[in-house]
Amino acid sequence: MTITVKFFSLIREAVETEQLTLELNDSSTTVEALKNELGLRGEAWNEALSHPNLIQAVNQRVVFKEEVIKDGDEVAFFPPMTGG
Amino acid sequence: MTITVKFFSLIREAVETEQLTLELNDSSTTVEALKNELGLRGEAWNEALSHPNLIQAVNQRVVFKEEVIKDGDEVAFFPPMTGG
Amino acid sequence: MLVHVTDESIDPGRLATGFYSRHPDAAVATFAGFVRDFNDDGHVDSLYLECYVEMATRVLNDLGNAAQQRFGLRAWQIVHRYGEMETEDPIVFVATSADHRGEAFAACEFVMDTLKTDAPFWKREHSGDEGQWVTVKDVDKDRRERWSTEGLDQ
Amino acid sequence: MLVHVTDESIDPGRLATGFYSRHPDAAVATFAGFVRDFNDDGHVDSLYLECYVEMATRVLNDLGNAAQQRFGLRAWQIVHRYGEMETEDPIVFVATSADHRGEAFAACEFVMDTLKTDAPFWKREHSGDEGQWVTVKDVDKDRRERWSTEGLDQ
Repeated sequence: MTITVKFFSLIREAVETEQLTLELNDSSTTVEALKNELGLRGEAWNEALSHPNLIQAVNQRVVFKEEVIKDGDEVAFFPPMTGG
Repeated sequence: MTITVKFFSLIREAVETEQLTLELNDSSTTVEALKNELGLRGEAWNEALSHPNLIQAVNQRVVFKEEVIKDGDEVAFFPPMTGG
Repeated sequence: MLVHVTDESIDPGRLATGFYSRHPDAAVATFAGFVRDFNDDGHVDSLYLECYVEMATRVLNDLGNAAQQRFGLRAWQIVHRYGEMETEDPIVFVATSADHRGEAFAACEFVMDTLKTDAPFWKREHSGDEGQWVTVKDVDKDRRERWSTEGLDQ
Repeated sequence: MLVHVTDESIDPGRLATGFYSRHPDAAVATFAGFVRDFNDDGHVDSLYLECYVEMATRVLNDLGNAAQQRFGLRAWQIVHRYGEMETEDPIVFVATSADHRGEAFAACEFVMDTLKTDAPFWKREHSGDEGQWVTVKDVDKDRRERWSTEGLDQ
């Protein structure tokens, strides 16, 4: 399956990446499994994605880390929002 | 002393008067005494000025009926406000 | 002009635009009220708003200053129409600005709740040939009362 | 256009004017936020507001609809800027209209409190050569939380 992964703010800066397109062998995974896999890319990735305040969204909705990711999904990681 | 008396809304309609200029022999009086005196002008006056919700102002400030009125003062009688 | 009481039509859009340009503060709240075309008894065609102009100006000035002090406002403005109005005509415009939105919102609501019961305006609604003075609503008394109660805690 | 998320400058005066002309309802509340020139640490020269645009649009739409349902709004609008901004530039504009002012005010404040913590925007403040991401303030968390608690009572 193919998924898009986006990073914002502090997380984007830490991993020096705005967006990734990933080809995965599995037909589905979870946000937690994706975080673990991305964490293997290096200490900066591991640290950014294991931050206790990290927020994750799938298809533009905030989800828990147990959320299942399917083909075509858009996943995003970011810190708490500070708009308005 | 000379005072001005104004009437608004329901009270103005009841006494069919917008404004009076009164020449009084006393050098001061109270709102209550003024109400009693104006009440002698007829039943419509007496009824309007004895309404329990009547509000009175002296020099554009809401006051209790014990307030003292002096020469040159502007007194007003009206029902509860309904602006905004 | 912080307070303006007028029998000419008012333009909340122009007033808001002016306030924003003079006071581009972190938090700006506004309220605009328009003549409603209904009341509890049915349809309303037009409104006559009687006003004790000199007293209204004084009360609204005192009210704006009280809001500024109580909520630490940077700026405020109160504009109130009186006289004959049609439905959808603007009646009142209030703007408040502060460093934080909580204060701007609270001050704007405080001004509206207080002027409803403390500023000398009286509404008479017309429907066809019928006209009727509006009486004070309990909800307005209650909303006014909130601010007195909260005031004791501060 | 109920929700507009844009990296071009926004004009709250024009937005308010348009909203009033489309929705001259009994009670119209607005909020406009401008870039502040200070924070807890001192002076701020400029602001970069990062945005996840597609998600922000969706979150703000859901939020406006939730406010409409919860407070019985007649109309609402939410406009949010992102990108590079100078101090005093407008960031956000929210308008809500209802039959009664309590609902209009509450909905406008609900939208602002909720978008602060739920819409995907991130502020980075710049002062001289220094830049710093803004962290979530406890007061914002608390203000957001009020609406959840109150929600249980309704």
